[in-house]
Amino acid sequence: MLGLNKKDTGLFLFVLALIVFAPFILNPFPESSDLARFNAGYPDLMQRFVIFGIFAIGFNILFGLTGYLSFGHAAFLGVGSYAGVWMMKLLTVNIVPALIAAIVVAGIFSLVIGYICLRRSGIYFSILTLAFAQMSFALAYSVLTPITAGETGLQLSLADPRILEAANASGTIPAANFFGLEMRSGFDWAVGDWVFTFNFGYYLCAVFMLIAFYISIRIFRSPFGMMLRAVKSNQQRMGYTGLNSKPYMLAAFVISGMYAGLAGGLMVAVDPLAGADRMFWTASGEVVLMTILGGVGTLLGPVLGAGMIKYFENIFSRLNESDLNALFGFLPDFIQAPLVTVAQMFVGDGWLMTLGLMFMLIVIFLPGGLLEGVQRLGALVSRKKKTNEPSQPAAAPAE
Amino acid sequence: MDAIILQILNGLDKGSAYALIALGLTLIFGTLGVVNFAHGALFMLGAFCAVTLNALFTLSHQVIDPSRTDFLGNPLRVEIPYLVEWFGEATGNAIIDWSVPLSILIAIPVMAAIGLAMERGLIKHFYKRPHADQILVTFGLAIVLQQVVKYFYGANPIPMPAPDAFVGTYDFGVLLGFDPFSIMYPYWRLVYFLFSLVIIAAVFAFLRYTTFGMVVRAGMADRETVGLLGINIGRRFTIMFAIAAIVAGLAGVMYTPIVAPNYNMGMNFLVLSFVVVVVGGMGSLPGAVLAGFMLGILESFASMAAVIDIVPGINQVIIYLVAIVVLLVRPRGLMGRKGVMED
Amino acid sequence: MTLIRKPLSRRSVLRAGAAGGALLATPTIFTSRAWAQSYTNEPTGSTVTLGFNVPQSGVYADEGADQLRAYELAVEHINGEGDGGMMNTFSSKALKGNGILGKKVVYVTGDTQTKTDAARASARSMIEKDGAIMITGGSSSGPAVAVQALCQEAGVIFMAGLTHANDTTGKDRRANGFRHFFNSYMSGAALAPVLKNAYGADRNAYYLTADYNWGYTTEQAISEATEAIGWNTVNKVLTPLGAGDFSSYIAPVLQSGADTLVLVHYGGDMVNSLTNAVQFGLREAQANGKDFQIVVPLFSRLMARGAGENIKGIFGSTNWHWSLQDEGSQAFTRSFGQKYGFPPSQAAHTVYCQTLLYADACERAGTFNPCGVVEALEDFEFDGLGNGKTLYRAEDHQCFKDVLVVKGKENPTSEFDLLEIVEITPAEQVTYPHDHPQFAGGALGTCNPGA
Amino acid sequence: MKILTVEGVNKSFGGLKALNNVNFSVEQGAKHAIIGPNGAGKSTFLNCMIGRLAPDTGTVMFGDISLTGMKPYEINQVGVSRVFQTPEIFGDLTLLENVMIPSLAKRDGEYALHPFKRMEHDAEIRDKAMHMLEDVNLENKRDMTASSLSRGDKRRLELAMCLSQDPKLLLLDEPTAGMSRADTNKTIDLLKRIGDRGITKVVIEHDMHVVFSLADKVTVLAQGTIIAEGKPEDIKGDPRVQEAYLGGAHL
Repeated sequence: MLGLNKKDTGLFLFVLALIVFAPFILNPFPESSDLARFNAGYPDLMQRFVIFGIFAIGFNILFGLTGYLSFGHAAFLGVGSYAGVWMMKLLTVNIVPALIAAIVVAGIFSLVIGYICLRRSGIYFSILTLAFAQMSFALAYSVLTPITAGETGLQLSLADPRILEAANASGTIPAANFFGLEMRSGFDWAVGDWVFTFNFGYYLCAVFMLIAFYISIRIFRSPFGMMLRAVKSNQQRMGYTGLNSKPYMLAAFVISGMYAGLAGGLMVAVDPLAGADRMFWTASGEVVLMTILGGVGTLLGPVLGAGMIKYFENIFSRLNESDLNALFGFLPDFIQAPLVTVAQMFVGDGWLMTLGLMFMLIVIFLPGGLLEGVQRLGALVSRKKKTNEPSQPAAAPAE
Repeated sequence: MDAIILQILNGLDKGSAYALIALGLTLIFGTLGVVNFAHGALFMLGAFCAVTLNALFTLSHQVIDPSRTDFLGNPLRVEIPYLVEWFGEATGNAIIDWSVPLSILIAIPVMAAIGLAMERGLIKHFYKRPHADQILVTFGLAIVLQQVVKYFYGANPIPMPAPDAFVGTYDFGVLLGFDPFSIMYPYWRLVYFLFSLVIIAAVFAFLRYTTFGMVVRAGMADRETVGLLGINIGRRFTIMFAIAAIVAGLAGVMYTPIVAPNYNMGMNFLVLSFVVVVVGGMGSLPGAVLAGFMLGILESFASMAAVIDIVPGINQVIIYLVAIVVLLVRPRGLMGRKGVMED
Repeated sequence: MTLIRKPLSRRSVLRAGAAGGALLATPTIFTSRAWAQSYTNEPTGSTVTLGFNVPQSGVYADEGADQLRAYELAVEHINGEGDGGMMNTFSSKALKGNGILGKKVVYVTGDTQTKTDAARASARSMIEKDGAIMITGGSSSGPAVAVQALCQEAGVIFMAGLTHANDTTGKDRRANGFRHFFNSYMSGAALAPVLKNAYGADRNAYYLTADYNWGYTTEQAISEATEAIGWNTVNKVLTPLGAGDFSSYIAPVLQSGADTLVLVHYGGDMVNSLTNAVQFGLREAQANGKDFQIVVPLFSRLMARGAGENIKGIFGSTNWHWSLQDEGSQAFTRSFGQKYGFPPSQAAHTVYCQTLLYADACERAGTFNPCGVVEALEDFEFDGLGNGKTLYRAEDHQCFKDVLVVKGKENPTSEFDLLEIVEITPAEQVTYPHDHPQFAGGALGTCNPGA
Repeated sequence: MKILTVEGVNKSFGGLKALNNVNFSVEQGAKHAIIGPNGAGKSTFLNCMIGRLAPDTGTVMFGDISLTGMKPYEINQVGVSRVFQTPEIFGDLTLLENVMIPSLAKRDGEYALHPFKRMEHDAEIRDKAMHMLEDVNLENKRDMTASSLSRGDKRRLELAMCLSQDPKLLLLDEPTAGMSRADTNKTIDLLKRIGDRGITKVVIEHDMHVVFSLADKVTVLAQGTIIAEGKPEDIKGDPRVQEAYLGGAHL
């Protein structure tokens, strides 16, 4: 299907199903139960899942295939966001120009930065990208305040020109939309004690993620993708084989920069504000972690990694003491009290602790990331089914 | 002129901290080949050794002072440190006053223990893993260490005064023939600079003049060969890790009176010190020290009002700008060797 | 299936459904705006959910924690538990101690991380997931402005926490947002006369300014106010956020011919720059034949603690301090102190007030509808919340009240007793026209009830 | 006709003179071996030829193209392939991919950015790669990752990679180093077979057995200087060579 082989088609359909049914999958707990606080099926977080999924997929095209670890990719996301908000301020709150601008501007930006940074490899490349991103952040936060609104973040205002739109007499800023369909529109579907939210903004982002995912599969399976893997495997040999790795690298860098730009554009499409914080080095680090956590160089891994980190960031950080008391309420007091005290280290403001521990555990025990965990589980299950089959170390094809 | 001298002084001071952290990072990288993102956290832990010792020294019991009241109108409880009670006002307060320098004594064993535990318990298993994994696991560790410290000490900076003897400033202006008050420099910062020189010298001397150091240097140059000689290089590397932890910790201890420590201070230094290490050249100890001081001084110059007026925002980006220029002109940093960390 | 425009909400819908028993009757029900709500997150059950969005990680985490304490206290008081705190001294008596409009107040918390993105994400999830009807809190202007805009779009009320930049009720003001805290302009207006009295009219000031929005507006406000009393501005230098060591900015001050240093820093930066300034001997120095002086426009007790000894004798302004002797302040301090064992900070005070003010406005309006609340709060005059007679001005949703000028205390009796009140600047003196140039360029727009 | 002409090449590392005024040429279609004791400068010489090192002075001409200052990929694109002493292969990729990459480089030039082209549709490249793998008897392992091969197989793979480009000149750096006698013989057979395709070969070798089985001309390098050149049989008997290198023992 669509020029994919059978296995990839399966993978693609799997992701498609995940995305379509996300409102159900993410809201497994009934609303009135205490576990409902672990539900993640609300528009903001669902949008974040797919947007950061796009970001991580794009990053993986660079890092996963070529092994070049960019520590400044958040800069492209940030630049995309700024470009998007400016389009919404100047032209129209229809998100189409914003998205186009986000991708184009991020592409140009990554072309320039990539051209310079790719003169070096290894950690020197990483530090160069980091340096550029940190400079972008520092300048956006301070000196460039007239363009970026600095600390506050660039947002829409009533006084914006929006030249492609009819004059706005009402006292409200028009909402971001896609040819009239507002990003925040949607409906709830209640089934018994469950409520499932279907949000237009989410599905729009999801369509983009599907396209992004599809492109990424095609890149992985193309001669171009093979060359990128060759760069990672043995860049010297590439040269002696008559291949100039620089254009390949630069193309990969720009493609992943454009992915980041698209993610940034979508972020402002669903929530029209671009803050400098999203260019900070920790944001760049986050996408590295997402990719590694999910499984570097795999197709699905980065999406899973992005989902996992965003889930922890948004759900665990919002649990507080009373939530814990409610969760552990079924336990006798003498157990509940110390348990809540300990658990408090890991939720609310301690969510970073959970994240840190999770990184360590996954890196220590699952070097291939979450996807390796899934595969191991799968292997375990299938081995139980057919014990007579000889087990052999599988060559790890890029998944 | 006086302004320039002043900024050189400032830069040396800032550079001291960069150099010490970068030195430890390079030791770990050079000997073990591990990219340690938890190194900033070690610096922070060192600083909290000082905080902890100070807290221990000021352990107090409460005495009710009926003549005064607290904010709720109850009689005021006054805290009297046990040290004051045991040793008398003068001695007790003197011990508390000197808690930062005294912390060096506890920081050395504590940091060594932390370093050993880290290397044996965690890092050891990552020698053969890709650098990305090393970065991730040490980054995770750094977050955990930070959160633990935050859990016990809160998020706000905790003031740690220098001993009274070092409070105040030295007027270099008068010494050098400028106007009074033109080049004022705090005593403690001079102490910090000298202290870092001593530490740097000690590390270099140790590597240069001891057998241990020679083996380690050989190991840094070519790990496999030394391994073939039948020397247990692994154990020596463990000790190197502990030494790097001690260097970072001591840098942290002595830094507390300069900038009040908080749980996040390590992260602030981490990125900068990586830039320092790379600018110096991965794996080069003199490079790390040189780059540390160089970037410190450049940063200081860039923060002069006259410079900011010409290039707005230069103070925000100077370090990164220098890093970019150095790396483009000298591909392996100032003193880096070929082939280190390039794939 | 047609898409029905529905803003962000869910739980409240469910509660409504459950109450009506409709959900149980049929297996599937499509909810829609027409059926469920007349405004975003209309509470239809027996409870009403407020969203407390405070920094729990990052440099302002301690302020965030103090805000959460105050919120808990406020919720207790509104629900009729505890000693009632400032509800007893509040001039409006609409609140009856049975929650708001008879609904018990429950709350959800989130972490702003002092980042605009994180703050917005957290606020969005409170609105979308938890059905919060009002968002409040925060300890920095960037997130405050960002969340305020979000609440405007989503159609809920935003009661700002600690945000001092002019922009919050200036160029970035929004109809659904309200600020109780004072602002940069007020700091300048309150400080200038006190500084003139203490240090004279002939001073040369050197500014070190945090290089972001709050820094810019505060620097402008202070310099304009002090120049009006005759001071001269020698230089203004921008410093990067989180610089840590400010020595390279502090050291040249003495060479500049300035005799006064204004540190436009807050939080950890304030602690560090002030500590550096003292280390570099600025307090002992002489310049232009005068004693060198340092001024910190925005003081916070939590931060003063970080600066330790260095804060002694330094002037600054603050929104509120627990040592105020009026009934309201005392009631609040007592009630907070008894619950937590230490006095509240200004951050805690302002969010406590905001919560009460919101609850009271709902009672008076008789609805949770944001437009009703906006109407009830606009030009609302009240007293008894610790800052004397206060007005919530309709034009920009800024509170006008007394501003405190404080000084680092020379002989503190405890670790909380760090500031002494030098002057209570009356509200009239810090009031400005809503179109004052420092606040120009904004428009409230109209209130948005969402849905 | 000379396919490769090296004139006056000098190369020093620090104070150490690795190559001293080397003049050297290879005839079209020749099988030319370069021998010499350890540290004679053989590898340096080869590296200067393929652009891995830049000679201090002197020129390297390939036909009428000067290779001096060219980047490795440019040198390869004009028709020079190289087999390394330690096999340089794409360890993470499958054998098939390893052989397809050089074919693509040959056909599409130094780069071809087709992010959406589907590999399995490129029958031409695929068939050729399969053919090459068959040539070196690795066709059964085509889906294995290259790093899992034995050393001998890796070397054969590398050879297949080079051959798939139909190079005009093939440089081999000790193609049998570290191999068992059986593997060595297999490799010699293989190399003999390619000889039939008219590819010019330059072999650097240590093992005289290999040299005498493969080469029709031998150049002896010692201490950075060429000390003898001629047919294998003549070299065998040359006393200078015996003194400098062979010491008579191996013969």
